[in-house]
Order: sequence, then structure tokens, then C-alpha cells
Amino acid sequence: MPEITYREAIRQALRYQLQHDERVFLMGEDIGAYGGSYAVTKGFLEEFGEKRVKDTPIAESVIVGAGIGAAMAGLKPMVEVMTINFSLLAIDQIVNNASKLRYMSNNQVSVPLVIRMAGGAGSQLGAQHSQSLESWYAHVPGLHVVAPATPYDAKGLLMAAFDSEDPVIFIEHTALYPMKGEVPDEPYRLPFGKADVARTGKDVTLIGYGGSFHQAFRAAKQLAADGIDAEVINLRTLSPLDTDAILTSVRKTNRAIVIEDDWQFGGFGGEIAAIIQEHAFDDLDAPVMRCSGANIPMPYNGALEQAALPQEADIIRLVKSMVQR
Amino acid sequence: MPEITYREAIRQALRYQLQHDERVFLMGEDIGAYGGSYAVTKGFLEEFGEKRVKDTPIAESVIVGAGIGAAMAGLKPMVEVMTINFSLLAIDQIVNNASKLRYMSNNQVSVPLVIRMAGGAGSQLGAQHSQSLESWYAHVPGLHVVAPATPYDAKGLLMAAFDSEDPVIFIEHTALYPMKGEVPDEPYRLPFGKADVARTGKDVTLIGYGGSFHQAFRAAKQLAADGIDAEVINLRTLSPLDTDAILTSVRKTNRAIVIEDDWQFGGFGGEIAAIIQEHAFDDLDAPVMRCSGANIPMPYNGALEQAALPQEADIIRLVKSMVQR
Amino acid sequence: MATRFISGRSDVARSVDKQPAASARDAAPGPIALLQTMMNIRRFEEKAAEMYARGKIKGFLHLYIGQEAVATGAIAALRGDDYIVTHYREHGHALARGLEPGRVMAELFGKSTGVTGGRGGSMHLFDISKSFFGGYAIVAGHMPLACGLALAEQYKGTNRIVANFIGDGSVNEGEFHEALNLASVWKLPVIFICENNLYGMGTAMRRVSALVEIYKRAEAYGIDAEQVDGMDVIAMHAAVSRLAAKVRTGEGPAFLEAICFRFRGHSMADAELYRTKGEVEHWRKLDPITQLSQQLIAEKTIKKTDLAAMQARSDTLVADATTFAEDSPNPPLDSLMRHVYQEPADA
Amino acid sequence: MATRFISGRSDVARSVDKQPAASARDAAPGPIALLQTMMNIRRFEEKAAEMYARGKIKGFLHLYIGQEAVATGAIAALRGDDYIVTHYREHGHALARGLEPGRVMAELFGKSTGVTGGRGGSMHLFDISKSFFGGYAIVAGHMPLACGLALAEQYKGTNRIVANFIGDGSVNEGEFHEALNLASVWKLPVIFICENNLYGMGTAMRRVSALVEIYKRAEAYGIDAEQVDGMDVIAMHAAVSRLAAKVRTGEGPAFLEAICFRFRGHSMADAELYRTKGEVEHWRKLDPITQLSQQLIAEKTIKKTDLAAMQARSDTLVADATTFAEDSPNPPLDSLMRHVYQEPADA
Ligand SMILES: Cc1ncc(C[n+]2csc(CCOP(=O)(O)OP(=O)(O)O)c2C)c(N)n1
Ligand SMILES: Cc1ncc(C[n+]2csc(CCOP(=O)(O)OP(=O)(O)O)c2C)c(N)n1
Ligand SMILES: [Mg+2]
Ligand SMILES: [Mg+2]
Repeated sequence: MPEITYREAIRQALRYQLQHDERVFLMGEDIGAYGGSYAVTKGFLEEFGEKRVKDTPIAESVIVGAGIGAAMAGLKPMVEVMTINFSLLAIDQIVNNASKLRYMSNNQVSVPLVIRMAGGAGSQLGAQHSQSLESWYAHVPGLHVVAPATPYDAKGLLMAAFDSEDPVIFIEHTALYPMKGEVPDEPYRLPFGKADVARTGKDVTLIGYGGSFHQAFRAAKQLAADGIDAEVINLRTLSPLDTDAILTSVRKTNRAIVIEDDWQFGGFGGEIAAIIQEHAFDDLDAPVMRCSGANIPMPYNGALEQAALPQEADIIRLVKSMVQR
Repeated sequence: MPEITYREAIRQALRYQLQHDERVFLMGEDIGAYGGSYAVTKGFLEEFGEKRVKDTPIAESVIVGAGIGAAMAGLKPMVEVMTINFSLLAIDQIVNNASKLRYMSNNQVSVPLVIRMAGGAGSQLGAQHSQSLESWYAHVPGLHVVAPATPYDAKGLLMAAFDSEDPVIFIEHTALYPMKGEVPDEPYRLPFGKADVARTGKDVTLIGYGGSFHQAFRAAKQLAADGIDAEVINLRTLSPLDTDAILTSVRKTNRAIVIEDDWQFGGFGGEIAAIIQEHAFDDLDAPVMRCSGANIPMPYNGALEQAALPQEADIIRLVKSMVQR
Repeated sequence: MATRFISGRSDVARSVDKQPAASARDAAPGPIALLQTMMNIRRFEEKAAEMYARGKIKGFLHLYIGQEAVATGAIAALRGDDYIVTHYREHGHALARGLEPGRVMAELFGKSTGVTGGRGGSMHLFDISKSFFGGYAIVAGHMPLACGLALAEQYKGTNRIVANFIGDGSVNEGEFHEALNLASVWKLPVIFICENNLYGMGTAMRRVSALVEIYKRAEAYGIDAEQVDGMDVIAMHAAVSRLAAKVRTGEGPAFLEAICFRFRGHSMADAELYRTKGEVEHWRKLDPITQLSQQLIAEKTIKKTDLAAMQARSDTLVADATTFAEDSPNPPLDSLMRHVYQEPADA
Repeated sequence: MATRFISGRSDVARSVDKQPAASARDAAPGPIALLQTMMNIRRFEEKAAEMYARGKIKGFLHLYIGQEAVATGAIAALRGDDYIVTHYREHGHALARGLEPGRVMAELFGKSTGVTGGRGGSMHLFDISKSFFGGYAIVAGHMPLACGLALAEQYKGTNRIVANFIGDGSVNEGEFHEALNLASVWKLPVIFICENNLYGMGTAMRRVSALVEIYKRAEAYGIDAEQVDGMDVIAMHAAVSRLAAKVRTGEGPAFLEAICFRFRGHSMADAELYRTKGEVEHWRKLDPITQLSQQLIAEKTIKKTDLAAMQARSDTLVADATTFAEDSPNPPLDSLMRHVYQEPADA
């Protein structure tokens, strides 16, 4: 299989959709002439023209809202809001319109819209540009929330996102764009709500998604050297959440840790912990733990930023404390 | 002590602040000539004049942002955004500015701003007007999130909110405005981060806030008739969260249920469950359970709406299933 | 949790559904038909108020009484397949577009026969079979959607247009600005119809708006903009006919400010502290129904008895609608969790 | 978790802190001083680019090269206690306002001696001792804050004003509209200075804006608005002096559109695919530093050797600043959790 980057995997899915579905068009700030702020759509304007690749004003609310409207009218728009931080300016459209219209209209209307945004921290972009708000979106019924961790995930999940008749929040982790991995040339879809058990193990379950999956995976390799056998789950989608995969794993390992970049307090890790303890209470040998971002706005300084984010060493320390329990 | 309504309790705190602190002023949509959409500020425009009580355009972002700016300049604004649903239009200001400015500026600037909003459901206002997004705000470091359940709480917490040198999201539950309770005439403050153990018991801990506290309390009374002795905690503030009070209670009762109007998936109940199982793992006789709103946009029809919200009967059923475990 | 259903699409090339050839516009309605529609709306709203008082309708109820000429004139000037996207004060628009009064009243009652099965309520009427794409309750929040529907029709190459009704309260929201700019720069086929009833809840436009002539705001985006007497249904009809024709050619959006007045409070809970009786009286004299009735009688187009017959027709229509609503069942409780996402049966 | 600290206030009446009597405006700076400031900024930015390439500066770095006349002229026309609220391309504004170059460079390096202790970085400079109330990275998101600061001064009855710098990319955001309307309707003492460098990232203003003459947008809110050559520091200074004086009288806001150009990419990552070399060359000929230098020499106000001396001064200033930044320590790791909320020691 060819090795391509996460960025290229996303590009392949977008190009495929533009080529095969006339209803698909892309809009967003600087996706055309500039080539996309993370170069995901570079060359698309030249290849597909202004009708299919639309540079927009800097006006997140109307771009997303126009995507919703166009989706209601039977098209299949993809709106890029550049980064998850700016999605706050469109969040009323996402929550009060996109997520609710099918239900409110009693199934008369649907919103088959894909909203892509880059999330995550770790590049010293400061407090206003380093947020991981996926837990907010996962909280909202009516949305699908997707967070690919690998090039293979990225292509397969984005292909599936275009099949969805409901709005999809597609969150790409900024640090992963250059990461390489094997990706088939041909189109394929990964189902929503199916996690990937990326490593099997028997001592502890490490649960991650997007960027945090890789930390979990690397920590698992290091733990193996110490004779601790960790199972690693890559969630792929936060909503729907593959609780079956999580519970099956925890029933085997009897311990679980969620790893997430986001602020711990009130974050998605809490939901996973709550579900595990509710459904696998008697299987747990230790409380479900969370290895999350610090509850602070993100500092610019590199060392401080790293200290604010979960590290492999933190995961390893936590695992050891749990296994010894 | 005089019995007054929740609405009147809030009015008392606001009037006190207007009378005693020249730096305090109020702004919001229809708080003046109209008297406030929940009549909280009725008569204030006449009493305090246009300088102190400002009717604003319908423009949530600039109102909240102007509140932040005025707070940075040493004033003590109170911004009313009418309902939590509309706060989505100002959420960029709240998250990217209000919550972060102290940290980002390295403590040069602070944002002593009180943002009041009505939340909750149950009045058949439909999907766009029935949200409970307090879990979102609680997730954001740099904010205090307050959710008074009683007239006594409302006055004491709002008085304290005006003492805060950091932004306070003050969420009033729409269904509670007419509720009466004892409230001292004189000013008093309730500390943030201190829950109220409203009923002591030994069999199970029921945790609620705002509207859900009352359901928990009523359920506890009914459970008493069945010989089940529930302890009921009124959180008062979600952030800071009084984990000590929660853990102390759970270590005694060995069981806990969180009650919340909000969507369960990814909601605040998950955070509480995660904390309890982490810190009181060996004390739990049953998993921490959640009695939450259904994961759907809110339907208009009254029976459907009630079915989408947690009910006392649901709490009782849950408690019984846990006690029997 | 089960994997959520995602309809599997095969990898065959997809094309845009072309609209059926545009149906010719319904023959322009005469003034009598316009009057009848206004009377129907008025009666419907009076009945809704009564039903609210009797506890049959709950939640927020925003009546259209006084503003009937706006929706009636505007919608009569549109093609039946032009989209309507409107605010929460939308019973008038729904009736003017031809939604069944019984199903609208049933919606207010929260019944399963309502246009959205009792899920939406007064603020969220939808009937896409009539291209009525909804009432929305976030001020100005529906303007981006209107732009999107218009964008889709432009993309498909049809000549369907979008009519987007907004209140004067919308014009200071950020989304108003974003929507007008986008519509203008992309030449979207949308006509914004601003119902300037002088107040947003209790706040007089002039107290919160830098520019009180709203249509001039639209001009600042290079949008063709006009002001019209929103108490005059004939004038409304003429203005929208003219602007819609222009928008339909693909030249870009239009904006119409209709000066009007609501005779009742903002919602049923409004104590109306912010305006004087005198002001309300002044406007009541401009009642769009009375004005047109008197004009038609003066011109001898109709007789007083005709008027009575028309009123009787409205009464019957609304009485029947109310009976239908009363007699309809509540939605089944087990439908609660349906239609949050697409279900296999939808595909 | 411990109860978070809330400073206990007693129930004594509180009054608004009155500002100290406004200090007279610093004597109007002459052209030589303006030139020196522009040269300092230019040199600073060149050095920052170099330090970025060497990995000393991380994250996003947006250079001000080409636009020096805007901040320099504008800020020299303001009183030292007037607030500056600006965007993320703000090193120039910071230096023009007199922030210590060493502490600004240290901030870019993320050092503890930086103006925000290494926490804010390039996009979030703050120095409230100089009334420099921050650089912000959400496009247009700082405009409401500027309104709020202005509101506070109006409330207190001072005659301090706010200068709010924005980019051309801001003007289609909803907050632009909300802020201009509020400022106008409440007559807030704020001057909006729009640095129209023709592009927002790679998007040319004319491709996404219905009205390309930005100052005309402001006029639609009844705000005094002007356009000025942003490559001419003397013109900038004159325009801001005039508008600031007006705003200071309490008559309401003003808006100034400064036409300018950035010579470098949007940020260090920009491949500049969206504009031609010819366009950049055209504008480079209008370099504000060259223009003023040539003018001063032509007028014989200065000699070529003076120019060299001035350049040397800039070089030294920036070299010293860089050494200071290099030599400064990183912030201590145990400061990580500090200052999320007020701490007892702050009260
Ligand atoms: C974003 C938002 N803010 C506030 C409200 C509360 N609200 C409901 S209607 C209304 C007034 C709207 O006035 P206008 O647009 O003039 O419409 P009218 O009621 O006069 O028809 C307000 C403020 C809301 N629904 N949405
Ligand atoms: C709300 C928001 N949307 C998008 C961005 C990404 N972004 C950063 S700078 C920029 C362009 C802004 O252009 P302009 O205001 O003209 O300023 P300039 O960079 O030209 O100085 C964009 C789109 C952002 N920071 N904030
Ligand atoms: Mg109105
Ligand atoms: Mg620009």
C-alpha cells in the first residue's frame, strides 16, 4: 500500500468526492487562492474551479449557515472553518440549526453537511489558537463527531462523512498533517461508531483519539519493555462512541485510562469514565483514570505548553500506579 | 425571615449592588424599558437611570465583549444575555477573551464580569430555547459557573459573584423564578465552591443543582416513605466544584446519582461520576448513575418534553435498583 | 452503543437533482383574495390567543395581528416553489403560503397531525412540500440558511429564489451583516424582507440602531433596497413582485423594508410597558384589513355583505382548524427518540 | 477541590476610580522621531524573522514590515494613556507605544522577562502600564473589547479614548458590525483604525467584500470615516490627530481606513501564491521608510549620514533587545497553574 501523509489522505477523499459527486462543493476561508491554511486544498481551485471551491469572507457564522442551507436544499457542502477555535463563531449555527433541523422539522429536512476543522495544541500558538473543543460537539445530539488519528482513518472516515445524511464535525489534529501511513489508493469507508483496537493487551486499556492516540500507542510500546501489556483503542469517532469496544476491552484488562489533549474538567474523558464504571463496575480493578490537558488557557512558551499537555511519561506513570494497586 | 421569590432574590442582589457600588452597571437586551424578559430588572431603569441600566441592541457578542472591556477598565458590569441559548452567539467572547485574559496577560488584566442567563427546559419553548449548556461553561478554565437552586442561593451567590475578580457565568433556571423561599433582608454572600447538603441521609447521595436539585429533594422525600434515606446535595456552583462535599457524602452512602436537565452524553454528570469513581472507588457499592435529559433536541409537545427530562419517578426507580444491588 | 446508521452510497457518479421546470407563477391574486388571506390570518391569530388563554397552546406565542399585509402581499408575489425562510412570528407566512390551517393549529396544540408532528411548535413551522423551510427562533440565525438555500439554487442553475423574512431586531446582529455581505458578493437569489414593526420586544429600533432607515443599511452592501408601506397589501405585493423578478434574473439579492406594526404584545407575556396607548391607537387606524376593505367598498369592488361572507369564511376555516387540532391525537411517546439522525427507513 | 479564592469585599459604598487628570499630550513628535520609530520596527521585524528561522521564535509570527507608518503615525497622535487594542500583527504597535523592545523580543522568545512572561507570545502582547491592552488573535474579536474600554471611560467621565486596530479581513465578521453599531449608538470614544493591506491571508478584499471602500461601511453607521494613505506616516499622524481630537470631545466614534501593504507573507508559513511579484514590487516602491527618508533628505532636514546614524541606532536597539531575550530565563515550570483565577496574593 502507498505511504502518504494525513494531509494527503484528506486531500484524496476530498478530490474523490469532488470528482464523483456533482453535489459536493467546498467553501471556507482561504481554501482557494491561498491553498488552505494547512495546505489541504492546495491546487483544488485550479483543478475544480470557483463553483466547486469557494473562497469565503472571514465570517464563520454565515459560511457554516450557508453550508447548512445548501445541504437542506439537497447539495453536499463541505465547509472548512480553518480551526476549531474559530468554530466558536459559528457554533450557534451548528448547535441551533445543523444539529436540530431534522428533529425539529419532524424529519422533513436533513443537513448532510461536513464541517472540517483543525484542532489540538502543541505548536505554540497561544491560548486563543490551541483548543480542543471536541467534547463540546460530542455533547450535542444530532451531530456526528469524527477525530481521525492516522492517514488511513482520515481518508476512510472523511469518505464516510460524505455519505452521512446528518452533519459531521470532522476534527483534524494540526500536529498530524505531516504524519505518514499506509493508505489504499482506491476509495473506502470506515463506519462511524467503530473504534480500532490498534494494539491488543491484557493489563490496561488506553483510550485515545486524534493526537492522543499516538501518545497512548507509544506509551504502550514502552510499557511492553517493562512487561506491562497495554491494549490501545483508537476511538475514531467520539459520537457515535463505540462503547462496545471500550467495554469489551475493559472487561478483559480491568483497567482503563483515557488520554486527551483537552482540559480535563468537564471534558470527554469524564464521559468515557462514567460509561465504563457504569457498565463494567464489577470488572474494574482500579478507577478509570484520565490523562488530560491541564485546566488552564494554553501558554505560549514551549516548555510550559508541553507541561500543560499529557505526556507519554504521564501515561506510563499512571499505568504503573494502577497496575500496582 | 421574609419569604420571597427566586426572582425577587436576584433583584435584591442587583439593587444592592447598584446602590452600593458605583462601578456596577447592567446591560442587556430588554432589561430596561421592557423590564427584562423574565421581569428580573423591572423598574430598574426608572430607579437607576440609563447610565446604570442599559438597553442594548440584539447583538450578543458585542454586549458581552463590551462587558469584558469595561471590566478590564475597572468597572463591574453585569451583562444579561436573556437565555443560555443566545449565549452561543457570545461564546467566542466568553471563551476566547473573558476566560483567558488574566492568564494570557500574565495577570496584568482581569475580567470581573457577571454574565446572567436563564437556562433549563420544561416550559415547552421548543428545541432552540430549551438548552442547558452549563456543562460547556464549567469545562472552561478561567470561568466560575454558578447555578442557584433556591431564592436563598440566588441572592447569596449573586452577591458573591459581584465580589469575584474573574468572570462569573450565573445561570438561573427559568422554572424557578416564581419559587418562594426564606431570604434575609440584609446582604450576605455564599462562597463559591461550597455545596449545600440540603438533606442528610445514609443510603444514597443525590446530586443536583438549579432545577434538578428540587427533583432530587422531592424524590428523597418520597424515598423516605419507602425507608430509603437519601442525602441530597445542592451543588450551587459547578465551577469550582465542591468535590470534598461530594466525596464525603459518597464515602458515607456508598452510592450516588447525578440529576441534570442537560443531555447526558458528554454532560456534567459524567464529570461528577468520573471524579467520584476516581477518588472513592473502594467506597462505592454501585456505579455512579446519571438521571439526565434525553440525548435529543427538545420537542415542543408537553408530554414529549417531560419524557425527555429527568423525572422524580426516574430517580426513585434508579435509587431502588441501586440499593437492591 | 450501536453504530449509527449512515446510508451507504455506492461509488457511482452523483449528479445534482435538477428542479422540475419552473411552474408558471400562479395567476396574480386579486385584491379580494389578498383580503381573504389577511382575514384568515387575523382570525387564526385571534383564535390562537384564545386557545393560549385556555391552556391549549403553550410556550411562546407571537401573534402576527397587524402585520398581515406583509406576509400576504409578499408571498402572493412569489412563485409557489420559492423558498420561505422566516422568523418565529410566522403563522401568517405559513397560512399565506397555503399550509393547511388545521395542521398549523394542530402544531400549536402540539399534536401529531401538526405540520411538524407537535415537535416544533409555534416558532418552528415547516412544510417542505410547500417550500416552507421553517420558522426559526434565534434572531437573525436563519439568514445564513436563506443564503445557503439561495446558493444551492444558484449552483443547480434553477431560477427558484428565497424569501427571507426578518424583524427589525435582526439588523444589529452580526449575522445580518455576514449574510448581506455574502448574498451581495456572491449575487445570491434571495430577497430579504424586513418587517420593521418599530420594536424588537420592548426596544424601539431608534434606541439601539445607528441607522433607523434599515433599507439604507442594505444599500451599503450594494444591494437593491427599498422601503414600502407594510400596512398596504397591494403595495407589498407590487414591491415584492418587482424585486423578485429582478432577483430571479440572477442579478443578485434584494432587500425590502416593510414598515408595519404589531397590535398585540411581543408574546403573550408582554405587559407592553414600553409603548403608549396612543401609539398603538395611531397604528390601529392603519389596520391593513380595514384599509383594504374600505378601499374595495369605496371602489365598489365589493359590498358590505361580501365582507361579511368573507369574514364568515374565515371564521369557519379557523373553527374547523381548531376542531381538527382539538380532535387530533398527541404524538406517541415512543416517537421521542426518532429522527435525531437518519434512520434506515429514511434512506 | 478547594473553594476558589474570591476576594471578600466589605459592604461599604464603592465608587468609580477617577483617572488622574489627563496628562497633556506628549509634544507632537517630529518627522525624525517618526522615522526612527519606523526604522526600529523594521529592524525589529527583520530580526524576528531571522530568529524564527533559527527556531528561537515559534508558533505564528506575523510581520509588520511595510505597514510601519500606520502604527507609528497613529500612536504618535494619541495620548500616552489612550488605550491601544490591536490584532495579532502587533509588534509595530507595541514598539510605537513605547513597550521595551527587549521585553517584546523576550516575549517572542517565550521568556519570563517578556511582556507577558512568555505566556502570550507574538500574538498576545500586553503592557497595561503603557495602556497597551493587548494583541488578539481572533479576527474582529477584539472590537467588542475596545467598545467596552471606551464605554468604561465614558462612564467614568474621563477623556481617555481607545484606538482599535483591525485588518481589512475583519470587516465581514459579524462583530465588526455589532461593534460599529454599538459604538455609534452609544457615542463611544473609540477610533477604529483599519489597516487595509488589501489581503486577509491570501484573500483579496475585493473578492469577498460587497463594498471595497471600507470607510464607507462605517459611514453607514453614521460614523465619521475617512481614508488615508497608510504608507505616509505624516498623513497617518495628521488624520489620527484630527479624528482623535474629535472623539475626545465625546461626539462619538471615528473610523479611519489606512491603505497599506505588507511586504512579507501573512505569516512565516505563507507561500504567497495569491499575489504577483509585480504587485509586491509596486508597493515596495512606496516603502514608508524610504519615502520619508527621501523626503527629509530632499527637504534637507537630514543628511545621508544622519540616516546611517539612525539606522545604527535601530540596529543597536534591536541587537540589545535580542541579547536580552536570549539571555533571559524561561518561565519557571511551577508557574504553569498560576493566574487562571485571582489568587490571594493579588487582592
Ligand atoms: C439571538 C437572539 N437573541 C435574543 C432573542 C430573544 N428575542 C426573541 S424575539 C426578540 C425581538 C426580536 O425583534 P424583531 O426582530 O423586531 O421581531 P418582532 O418580534 O418585532 O417580530 C428577542 C430579543 C432571540 N430569540 N435570539
Ligand atoms: C475568527 C477568525 N477567523 C479566522 C482566523 C484565521 N486568520 C488569521 S489572520 C486572518 C486574516 C486576517 O486578515 P486581516 O484582518 O486583513 O489582517 P492582516 O493579516 O492582513 O493584517 C485569518 C483568516 C482567525 N484568526 N480568526
Ligand atoms: Mg420588530
Ligand atoms: Mg489584511
